Amino acid sequence: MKKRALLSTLFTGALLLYGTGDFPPWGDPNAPAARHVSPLYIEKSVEDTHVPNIVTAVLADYRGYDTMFETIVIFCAGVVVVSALRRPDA
Amino acid sequence: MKEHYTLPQDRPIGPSLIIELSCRIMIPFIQLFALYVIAHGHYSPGGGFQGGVLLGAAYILMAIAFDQKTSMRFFPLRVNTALAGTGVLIYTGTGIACALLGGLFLDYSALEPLFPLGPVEWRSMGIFIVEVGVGLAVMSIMVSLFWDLASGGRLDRGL
Amino acid sequence: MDAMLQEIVAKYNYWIYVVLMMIGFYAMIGKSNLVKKLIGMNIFQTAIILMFISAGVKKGGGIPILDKQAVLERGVEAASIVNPLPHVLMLTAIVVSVSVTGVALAILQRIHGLYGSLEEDEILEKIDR
Amino acid sequence: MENSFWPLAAVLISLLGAVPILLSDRRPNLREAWTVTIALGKFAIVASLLPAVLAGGGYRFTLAEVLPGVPIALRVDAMGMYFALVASFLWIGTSVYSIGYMRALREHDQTRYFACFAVAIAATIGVAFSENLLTLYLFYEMLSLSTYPLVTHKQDAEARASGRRYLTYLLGSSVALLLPAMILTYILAGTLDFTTGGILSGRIDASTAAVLLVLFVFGFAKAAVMPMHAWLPAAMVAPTPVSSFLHGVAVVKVGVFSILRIVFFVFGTDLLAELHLGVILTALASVTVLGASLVALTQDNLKRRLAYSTIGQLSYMILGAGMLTAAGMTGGLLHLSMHAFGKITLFLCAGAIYIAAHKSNISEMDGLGRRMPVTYAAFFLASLSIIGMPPLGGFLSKWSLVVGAIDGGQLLLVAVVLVSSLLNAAYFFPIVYRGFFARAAEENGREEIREAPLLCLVPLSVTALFCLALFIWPSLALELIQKVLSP
Amino acid sequence: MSFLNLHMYALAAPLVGAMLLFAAGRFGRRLVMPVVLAALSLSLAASVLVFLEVLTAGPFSYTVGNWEAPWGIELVVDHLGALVNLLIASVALTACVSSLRRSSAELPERRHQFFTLYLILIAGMHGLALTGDAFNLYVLLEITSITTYGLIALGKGRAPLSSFNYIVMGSIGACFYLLGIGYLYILTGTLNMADLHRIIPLLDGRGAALATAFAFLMVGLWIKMAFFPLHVWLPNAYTDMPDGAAVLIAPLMTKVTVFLMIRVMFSIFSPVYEFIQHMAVQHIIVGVASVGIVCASAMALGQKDLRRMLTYIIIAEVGYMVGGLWLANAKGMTGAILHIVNDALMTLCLFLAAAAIAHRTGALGFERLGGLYRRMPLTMAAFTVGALSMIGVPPTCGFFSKWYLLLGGIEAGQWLYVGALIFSSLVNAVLFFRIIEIAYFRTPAEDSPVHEPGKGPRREAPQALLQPLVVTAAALIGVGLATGPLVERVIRFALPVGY
Repeated sequence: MKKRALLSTLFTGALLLYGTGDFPPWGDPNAPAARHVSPLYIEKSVEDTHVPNIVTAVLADYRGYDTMFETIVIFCAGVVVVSALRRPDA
Repeated sequence: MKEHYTLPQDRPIGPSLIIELSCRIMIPFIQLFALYVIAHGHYSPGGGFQGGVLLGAAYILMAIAFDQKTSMRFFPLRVNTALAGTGVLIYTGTGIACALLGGLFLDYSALEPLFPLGPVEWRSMGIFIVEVGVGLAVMSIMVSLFWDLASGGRLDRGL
Repeated sequence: MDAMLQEIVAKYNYWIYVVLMMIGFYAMIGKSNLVKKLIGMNIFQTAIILMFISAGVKKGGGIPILDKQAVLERGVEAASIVNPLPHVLMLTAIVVSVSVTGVALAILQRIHGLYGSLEEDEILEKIDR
Repeated sequence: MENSFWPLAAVLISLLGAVPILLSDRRPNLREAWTVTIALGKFAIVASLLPAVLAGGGYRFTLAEVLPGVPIALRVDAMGMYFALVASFLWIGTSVYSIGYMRALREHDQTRYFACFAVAIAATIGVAFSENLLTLYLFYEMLSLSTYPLVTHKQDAEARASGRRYLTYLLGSSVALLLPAMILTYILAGTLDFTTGGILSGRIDASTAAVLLVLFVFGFAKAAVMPMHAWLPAAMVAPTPVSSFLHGVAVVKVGVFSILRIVFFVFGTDLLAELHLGVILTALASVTVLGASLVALTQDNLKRRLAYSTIGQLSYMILGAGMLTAAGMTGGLLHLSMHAFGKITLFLCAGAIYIAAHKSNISEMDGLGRRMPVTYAAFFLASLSIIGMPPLGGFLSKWSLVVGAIDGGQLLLVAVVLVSSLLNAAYFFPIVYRGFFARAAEENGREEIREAPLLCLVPLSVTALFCLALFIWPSLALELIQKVLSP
Repeated sequence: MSFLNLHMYALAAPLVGAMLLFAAGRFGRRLVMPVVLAALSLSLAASVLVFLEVLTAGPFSYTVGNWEAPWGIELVVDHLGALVNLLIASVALTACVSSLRRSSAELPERRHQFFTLYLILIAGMHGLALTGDAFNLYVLLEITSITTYGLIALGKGRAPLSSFNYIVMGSIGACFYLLGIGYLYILTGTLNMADLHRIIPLLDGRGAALATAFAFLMVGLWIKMAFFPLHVWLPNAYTDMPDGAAVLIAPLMTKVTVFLMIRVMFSIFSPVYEFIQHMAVQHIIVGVASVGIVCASAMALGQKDLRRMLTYIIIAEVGYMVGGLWLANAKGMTGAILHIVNDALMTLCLFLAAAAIAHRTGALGFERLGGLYRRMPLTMAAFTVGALSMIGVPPTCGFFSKWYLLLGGIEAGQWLYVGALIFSSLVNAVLFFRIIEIAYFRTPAEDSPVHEPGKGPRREAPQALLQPLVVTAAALIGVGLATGPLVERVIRFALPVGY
């Protein structure tokens, strides 16, 4: 059991590290992640939404759909805990 | 606030004056700060989640310092349940409202017909609305999570 | 060897997150105590969050909160601000992990109430009996 | 080939007929009235389709295009017509008989019995009228499933065991052998329609064809080609009308019919001849014919003996098809109906004996013939027909089988046919002899044995007479067979 | 109401319903049935309209919040998505009728919470069917998972433990998926599926990271769909959850996850990547799927409880679909997509029957099933239809997907897979006829509540449990006969480009 777990853990970690081999170095301003989509957020968000906090703008507007479900996730958590634990009479 | 506050008998240590006084002083400020975090999320780090968690923390602190009954007196169970539903409903409802007003889902600028504010301002406003919704939901869920987990669902005395 | 070292130094953020991930993952599948599994899960998710955030970093980038007027007048060039998207994603991920933790804790309480134990093997033999 | 609703009607009448039968659970008379009405109606519909077929035409009906190029479709052609006529006609007799039988023995769950009966005959007609392999497969499975409750009607441990074996053989073979064979055919030919001359010619090499043929022959386990025959004796626990239905009318005939369909309309006789694959069929068939006849000799239980005789007789038909000569194939197809009439008579007689004397072992039947002469006369006629004596229908089919074998220069097969006919005689005559001439060990209790009720007597005498009639007027059958072999 | 947002209403209706139910609290008990039925009917209507829209006007994409992709979140409504969407809506509506009746017997005072989760789960699945954004897919996956955890935990006996194991496994799956998305994001800088699909072929020299990402996405989804070696959590979880939840979750969850795998394989990556650049992988996976089918069927033989047996059959069916997809030819993929629809319906039929039986006999152990044909003829008739469909007897729909899968297997020369399919069909025959025999011959177990004095021998399940069952059984045959049009009009367009 433990040995199997250890082996699979090591394998997973090795695979992940193997994958990082192709990544750009840390903090590289020319990394694809920094070049492709995000610049438009930085440049446009203020004039699009008048919200200087880019994170808020992206969170609640550009990707507001995600955030809606995020709220629903935590709502679900509440419902699950209530339905799993709370005495019906309480 | 005295009349609200009863001393449960089976407390391991008696009521600690320092803790309770400091909590009474702190809790209003925590709540105030939470509101600020929600409202000022546009201009500084913050937003619905962070503010909501802070608001919840205020009540959780109350439940820890005094006891669970006290916190539930300030924040009745029914209100909590209703707020949780309403919070999410605000978010979803905003989206549906945008859709019903002829825009796309969650396209806040489509709320223009409600109040002449200009599409861009409306986006900022819409963000604020949904943040408030998120804040309400997160607050009440956090509190009810604590209540149920702390009291094993009996909601009587907590930790 | 030297190239290897270069590689590691250039991307030590990923090494850190992988180590964290392995710790969490091992706890999830290797430990028999259910709470430890849960803690491992949190470590795992923290590792992922670390990975995303570190992927958003730009050397010398500022915080993604701008000065409204200045931007409206002069605009801003993207390289000077760190990538905001990972932060957003991770806000979501954090909330998800919080919710899952809450749910798991509640269910753990049920289990403890049912079997009076949180050790997997003890519970299993209780079930068999 | 004109589109028409009638082929579907021929199937549906008894399929939907099961509903009123189920609904009139509480009122037996009404229920059995339904049964007979449906039987007559079905025969009427089938017969009404006959003239067009004789005129060289036919009807078709497409239900749904389920797979590209493979609809679920019905078609009435000569071969289907031939089989459908036999089945639907004999079904009238069987249902009348089973009413008498069930009432005489006060069987339980008669409603379920008659309902399943109706579904089964619907499936049989469906097989007869299938336009392509998929449709045939559909009704084939339907038949297996709808006869399961009939086989296990007794509901005791023995019935369960044999029901399990029944399903294992039929369902297992059809899923494990038939389905792959069907898919292989589809991949090779791109279609599954039955077309004269076959759909595989030119698309397949000898080895594949051989494998495919074997898959089909064993896949249609209903044809009970050894070693896929074990379900048939097991199914003898069923009530006698069911056995007669299984052997005379539907199940086994469906198996053979499907194999003949495959031989004539999927492979095509020319293809088989050119690849010399007829020998596979003839070899398998000969083994089964001789083996089954030998086993039949050793059986004392009348129904089991009849069962093994059936296994043997079925293979005559495959044998005829395998000869790949006109006469041989004629003989094979002709034997389909001749054996049907003969065997159903035999089973009805067995049932009648069981009703009257509650005897099922041959050794106990001494002297019964003098008590129930009509039954035994019918039995005698039918067994003569099966053995292939003139002046009875069986003679025609066996005669043309022999002729076909000689045409094909396969003298070995001539020997097979003759030897097995002798064996048939060897296991039939003792029964009749004991019936009429042997003195029973204990005579007491023989007096009150009377003939079985009229409802049982009439059908079996009718079918027995038909064995005679088919010798004198075989023209209709021959005409249809002509259309099958040379359209 | 404009057609523009139709699919959003299909998703939003259950959500709003759920919020209302929860906000109303325990005073909303009376609201439960009307709200649930209204919400689900609404979303079914919307889904049907969207489906027809797609059939006539073709696929369309939708940008939430009017931010064009890849900056905003894009929803893609193509033939496959619309089909799955319709499937989810119809199955949900059918199942909820039974759940409403069953849950009031199983957990009377938790109904409103139960149905809050129930509706959110359905909404989440609708979202999954529509989304075109990789990260959004993760969030929705978590929504469906969390609601499922909760629903399972509502069950009796060892349900909490099963639920917790599911949480651990499910979180591993979700985390792996998230890791994969993270790698893709670091490589490409985008999360939009179409955008990823465009960029990935341009990444040269990034093969290692790409392969890692793909591997983690796949493994993550496989854990969620209980693909063979990773299936251990499923049987307990699906056996212990309440019947009311099982009739919804068992038919849909695994199928939707298979659909997600299709999305990842063909909408994010491309057939070229999987089948041409990495041929060996394909053979391995088909092999694993075949082994999985065989093992799962074998394990099903060992079960003594109807519901538990069905769960193992579900695992085998997952093997069908994954294997069929990885056959890498049009026939196999057609079969797999067709099987998503058919298997959902078959499983629904069988689980509805199980719920109806459990409602009368109290338990589903084989010894309880004696004499059911006498007592619940209609239920058992429907059950038989479902069983035949599982075995693959025409004209039930199970036959036709199996037909396509076998065709694909033979065309691809994957004889192991073909053998596994035939083997599992035979095993299914054995399994179901064993049950049918018990229900047909055995006399009812004495302790089963059916034998209460004063009760006649004939005792059908209540209408609310019976009607959806009969409808589903009819649908099995209807869909089977409609296979031709279904493949020609819908699934042919759902296949990836070039097939």
